[in-house]
Amino acid sequence: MARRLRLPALAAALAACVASVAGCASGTPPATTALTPTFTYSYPLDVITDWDPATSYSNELVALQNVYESLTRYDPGTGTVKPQLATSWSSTAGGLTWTFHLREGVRFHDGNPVTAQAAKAAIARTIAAQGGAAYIWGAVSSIDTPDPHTLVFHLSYAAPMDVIASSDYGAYVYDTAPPGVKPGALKSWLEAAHDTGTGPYTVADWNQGQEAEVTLDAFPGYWGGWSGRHYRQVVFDHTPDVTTAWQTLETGDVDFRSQLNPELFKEATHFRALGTQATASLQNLIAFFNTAAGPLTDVRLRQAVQNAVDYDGLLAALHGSVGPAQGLIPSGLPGNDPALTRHQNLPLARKLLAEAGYGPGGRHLNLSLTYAQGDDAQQLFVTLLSSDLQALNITVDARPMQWNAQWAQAKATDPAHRQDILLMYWYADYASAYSWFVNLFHSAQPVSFNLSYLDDPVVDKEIDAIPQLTATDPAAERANYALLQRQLLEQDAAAAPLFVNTYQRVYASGITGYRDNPAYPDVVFVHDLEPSP
Amino acid sequence: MTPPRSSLTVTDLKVRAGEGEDARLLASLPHLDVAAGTCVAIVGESGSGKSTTLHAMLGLTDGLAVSGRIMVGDTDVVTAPEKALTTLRGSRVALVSQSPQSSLNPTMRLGTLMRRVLARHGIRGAVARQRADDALRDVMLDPELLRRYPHQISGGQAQRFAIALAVALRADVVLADEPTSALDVTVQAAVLQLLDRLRAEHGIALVLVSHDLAVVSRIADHIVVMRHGHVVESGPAADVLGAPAADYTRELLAAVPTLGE
Amino acid sequence: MTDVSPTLAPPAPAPDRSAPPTPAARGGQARRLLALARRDLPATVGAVVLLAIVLAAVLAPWLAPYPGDGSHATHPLDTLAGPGGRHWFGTDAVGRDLLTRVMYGARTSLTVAAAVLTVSALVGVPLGVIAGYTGGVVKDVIMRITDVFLAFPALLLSVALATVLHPGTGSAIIAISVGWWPWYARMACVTATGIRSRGFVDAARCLGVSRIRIMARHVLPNALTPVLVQLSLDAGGVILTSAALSYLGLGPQEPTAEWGLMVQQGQDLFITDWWVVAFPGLAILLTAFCFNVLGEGLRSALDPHRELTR
Amino acid sequence: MRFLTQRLAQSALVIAGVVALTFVITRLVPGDPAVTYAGPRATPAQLTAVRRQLGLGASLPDQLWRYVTGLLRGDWGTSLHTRRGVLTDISTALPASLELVGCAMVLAVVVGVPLGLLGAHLRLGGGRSRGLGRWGRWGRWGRAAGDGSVRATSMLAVSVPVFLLALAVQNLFAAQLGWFPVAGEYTSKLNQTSPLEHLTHLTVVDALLTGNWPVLDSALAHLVLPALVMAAYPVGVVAQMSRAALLEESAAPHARLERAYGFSRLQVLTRFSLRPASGPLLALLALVFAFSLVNAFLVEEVFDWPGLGRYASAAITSSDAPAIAGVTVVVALTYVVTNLLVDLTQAVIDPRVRL
Repeated sequence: MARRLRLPALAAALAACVASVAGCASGTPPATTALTPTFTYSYPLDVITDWDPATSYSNELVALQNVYESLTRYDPGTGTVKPQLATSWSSTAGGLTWTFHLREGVRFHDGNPVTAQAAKAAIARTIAAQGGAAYIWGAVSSIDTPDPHTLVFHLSYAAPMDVIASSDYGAYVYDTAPPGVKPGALKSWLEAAHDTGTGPYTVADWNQGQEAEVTLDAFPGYWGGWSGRHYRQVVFDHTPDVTTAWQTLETGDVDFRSQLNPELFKEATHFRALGTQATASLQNLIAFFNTAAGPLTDVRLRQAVQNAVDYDGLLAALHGSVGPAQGLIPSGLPGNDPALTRHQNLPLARKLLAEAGYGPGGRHLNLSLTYAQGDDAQQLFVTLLSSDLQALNITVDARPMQWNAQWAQAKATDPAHRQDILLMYWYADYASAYSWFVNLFHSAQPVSFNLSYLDDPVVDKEIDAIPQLTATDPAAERANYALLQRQLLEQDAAAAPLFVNTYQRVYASGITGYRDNPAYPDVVFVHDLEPSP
Repeated sequence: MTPPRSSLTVTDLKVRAGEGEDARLLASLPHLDVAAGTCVAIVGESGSGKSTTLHAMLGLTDGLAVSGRIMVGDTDVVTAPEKALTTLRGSRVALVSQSPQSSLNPTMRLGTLMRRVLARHGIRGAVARQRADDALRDVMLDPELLRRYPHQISGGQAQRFAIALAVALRADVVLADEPTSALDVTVQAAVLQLLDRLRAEHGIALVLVSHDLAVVSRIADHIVVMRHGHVVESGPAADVLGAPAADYTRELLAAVPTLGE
Repeated sequence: MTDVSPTLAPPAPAPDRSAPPTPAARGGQARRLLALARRDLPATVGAVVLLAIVLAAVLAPWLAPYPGDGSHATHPLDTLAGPGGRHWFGTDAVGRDLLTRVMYGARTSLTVAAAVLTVSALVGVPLGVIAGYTGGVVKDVIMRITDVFLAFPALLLSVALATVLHPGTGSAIIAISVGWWPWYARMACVTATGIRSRGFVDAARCLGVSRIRIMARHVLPNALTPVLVQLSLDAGGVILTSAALSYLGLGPQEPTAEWGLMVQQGQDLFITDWWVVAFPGLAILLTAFCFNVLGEGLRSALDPHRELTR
Repeated sequence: MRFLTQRLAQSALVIAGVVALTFVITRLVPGDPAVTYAGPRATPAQLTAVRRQLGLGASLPDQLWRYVTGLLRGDWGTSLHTRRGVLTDISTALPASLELVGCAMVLAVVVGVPLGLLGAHLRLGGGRSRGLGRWGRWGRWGRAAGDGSVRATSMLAVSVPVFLLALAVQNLFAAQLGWFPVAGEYTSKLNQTSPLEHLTHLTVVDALLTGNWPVLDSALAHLVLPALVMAAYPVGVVAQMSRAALLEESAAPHARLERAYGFSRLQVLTRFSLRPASGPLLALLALVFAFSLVNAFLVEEVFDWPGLGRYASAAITSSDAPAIAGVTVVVALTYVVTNLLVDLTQAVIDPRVRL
């Protein structure tokens, strides 16, 4: 039975065709090497939830990071940021002024040149949209463009702009005025699967709800060039089923899979045709307790649940696909504190429950919990938690939901309709722990990601102080993180960090040049890859 | 002078259900000879074994053990292979059954049935059409009837049609299983008359099975009375009807209300 | 007609052939049952296996090797152990003994099946009897309502309803029953319509017995025989439907042991740890198969007319 | 003709009931549809606008009226999770499901009926020589075993949970042996080399019509496993049912007459009994057709088949009331219409049934 139809001749012809188009369009010498046709990325979720680079704040990053670029990019190897659209930068006045020099000769996919004005317009639009990760620009008070290739940020408080500009979300530099698009119509134009980025690939096709959801084509005029071996096209397959993902990897229909399950990952390490890479992520799973309504408004109950969680059992059961949560901040980021690693303490949990009138012999407690449908690790945690809590006379009423529904319920206008416990992964937008605090625990109206519904002015004040400290006083910053984590996790017991994901990537072993960059979760920078000839 | 040709001869027929020790005798018929152009009637109440006997003559006794000999011409129905029997059925021995309408396939036009039956015995095309027309005329049915479905005709018409099938196939032996019991009294007479006439005209050996001596008395030359699987009395119709030897026959005769009225 | 889909399509009702049961007739049925046990080997084997399953379910707390695993216990340090001496069926992703889980799963499935059939019969049969016996407008209204329900395949209506209800054992029972009762209503209606014209009902009516009394004392018992046969045939179908519902995540939730749920949770591990899916899956298959075989046997035993089609 | 009008009126009544029942069910869906629809970043003003757009503020009878008139106008509401018109979604998803169900139904007839025929034939003692000859006893055992295995197989086919069969078949024939693709409708990469033009949204048909051989090849390979799994239940039911119907038919008086006119047992079964038996069979097929559409919910989930079932399960997990209602109405409508068609076809098959 012929499953895959390889048509080398046709593919080569097409590649040559693209190469010649590339040559004409950009005016640069045509790429000399034939591009390998397609890199297929198998992703378990819907890829696109938002096409607008200003507000995008979800799965689509795996595609958009190949379409859009920011001023800088974070390099996990050195822990520093590297040039991308900016070639160099400097800061003066104690981190209050930042000057970026833009790469010259770069064009947006729509043909417009990348100038300081254009970059300013993009950042201004992102800030104005107030969605997604716009908060990263919070320190910016004004932007100057002294010449077409110089961008100057004036900040209201000191902040690490070079790191911020490498953010996985909200930092894209894009054209806000593509030709032929009316000024007010940009968003709807983008939502129709258009893009105005500078990256190596440009959006070619989007089939929402289909297996092959997104197709990106090589942008011939990419400033990084196409010499050497590269992929001509990137396809994002939406493949929720792990078995399917596994077989498509085996047969070579798919070149990369972001996550299988621990058992299959182990299996993949024995396969010659497959390469594997396990990398500690900057992403952790957090259980948020409803501090504003329902039974968990009683802090003793929250602490009891925290102590009832079998953290070590969870790690064991997940067979190497996760590492321990050391407080809110994953290892690898400043502020991470191994001393904050939690262990199960059932006697304490029982004591706390007894004080509150619950627990064995006391009143029965019912807790509602929502988690992500189809996430095996979350499901496993829920089972273990239910098991441990049942022994404490607490019934967990767990409901797997798709994220939109889960979030909608979490933000229900009537607090009584919200859940008691919510599971959510979080990761940094740029290489700093700030994101965990400002997004998850700073009070916000209406509710956004502050899903503990904490409203503590003291906590808010401490969080607001972080950016300034980051830029001026790293030691004080770390002290502040330690203080905040003790407050949030121990005094307030607003949440329980459960584990840090280990990214277990599986890909065709013919590919060279792949290195997982945990600062950009699940992203494969396809232009960096070298397909096997 | 040769004796009249025997169309059907039965010798030592025994039909049993089950095997070995448990075997139960359903019907036994020591001897029966049906000559061409004569009518033999087998009479008995239900369960007497008369229908079983009839089916044995067709070789249609599924799952029953049959012994003895049933000669139709040179063929012994008891031992003949199934293939020979399927040829014999219809072309030499034809059945006219009890409930005329339900015996005709409800989803088939009469013409289709006639055509298929004839084709089964190798009669096709113009010959088949001719045969069908003649047979229908013989039983006094309008050929237009061939376009109808069984539920669109009367019981009498259905029975005439069943007889027409036998005629069209030129069967030597016609086995009529209670051919009139499901019909109105007026129609009964007509159908019996028809059978009687065809017997005479075509030299058919007619075996008539009935529970009703009144029916039988009209056309039978020879009568066999059966009860509980055994022959109680057997003899020429006049003898059996006029001077019954067995008590059971007398009971049957007494139960015929129409006699003498 | 026989054997319309025991799974999703309860068969169209059989035309009524039952005489009013006399004690002698009941004795006859019992005798027939006994005779069946000798003659119908498959049905007998089915019954014996079912009995074993029921016993395993009822006695699970005593028979299961790790009774705690049937409800809330977990063993995160002993996950995904293959079938072997300590765990005959292996362990699942949180270290629970699968043999225990499968035994407890039998409790869930059998409970759901029994509850669904009871509820459906309790709702459907009286409605059907009233419709069939009363006739006229009442019959039209009731039967048109059942028609509407019957226009949804049973699983579809259950799925739509289970989505609305909070998932759990109770809502699974309700969701399936809603799609199931109309079959019994229709069947009882046909039977009751037939009985209505019988002599003994006329006699009772002439004696001045009230309608309700006639329905309760004469019509209902007679409508029950075909319904009882149908119930035994449908049990397998309900088991499959509830397993499907659970597989879609709309049935009982963790930590309840439910076969469909176990299959759903284990499916991603099928390649590497087959036992997680195989044993609960085979449990569904075996139970449904036995119910179907037994139901077939009962039908032919209690309904001699169907003798031939066996 | 009176029968036809009556039957049409009855169907219309049932459809009205179906719509009303669906409306009632979907009004009970938990969660605030406006919040789900408006998305996470909606402002209160946007929420109010969405509420108005979705008609959530209106009174219940008013909502029912909007719903019914909407259905008639082809406005089936907007799916909360795909944000497209429900009717649009269904019109692309339904063909994919029909492809599976269609194959299953064809197999049900092509395999199920002959199986039932074989069972009935063996049960009737077909093919044996008369009497208890030398091989008679063994022949009888052989026939009993043959009929028994037909019955056991069909019983097994209706007893196996379809999702288990799907998983087992997928793991054995796709994941382990690699004979077939694991999932999907066709290899998505082919869209680059030979994009498929959608005419009917039935992939195989479209590929055939447009002469797109690579896609056709891929689509057929992808179709085999899910179609076989989908067919198990229909084949089993049809085999059981046709066996029973044929046995019943062969006990009818006409069967004896046909044998008496020289037709063999098998000829009687195939040439005479099959047609009268096909009335109940056809009614059964209508029933099975609708159930297969629902079985597709489970099979499509396993095989990641972009049909109605996968659409429905996505709708279920995101509490997408309009989508759930749309799927429910479509399946129920399909069922009602199929039944109507079956009734009409029966009139053709069985002359006793008159319109």
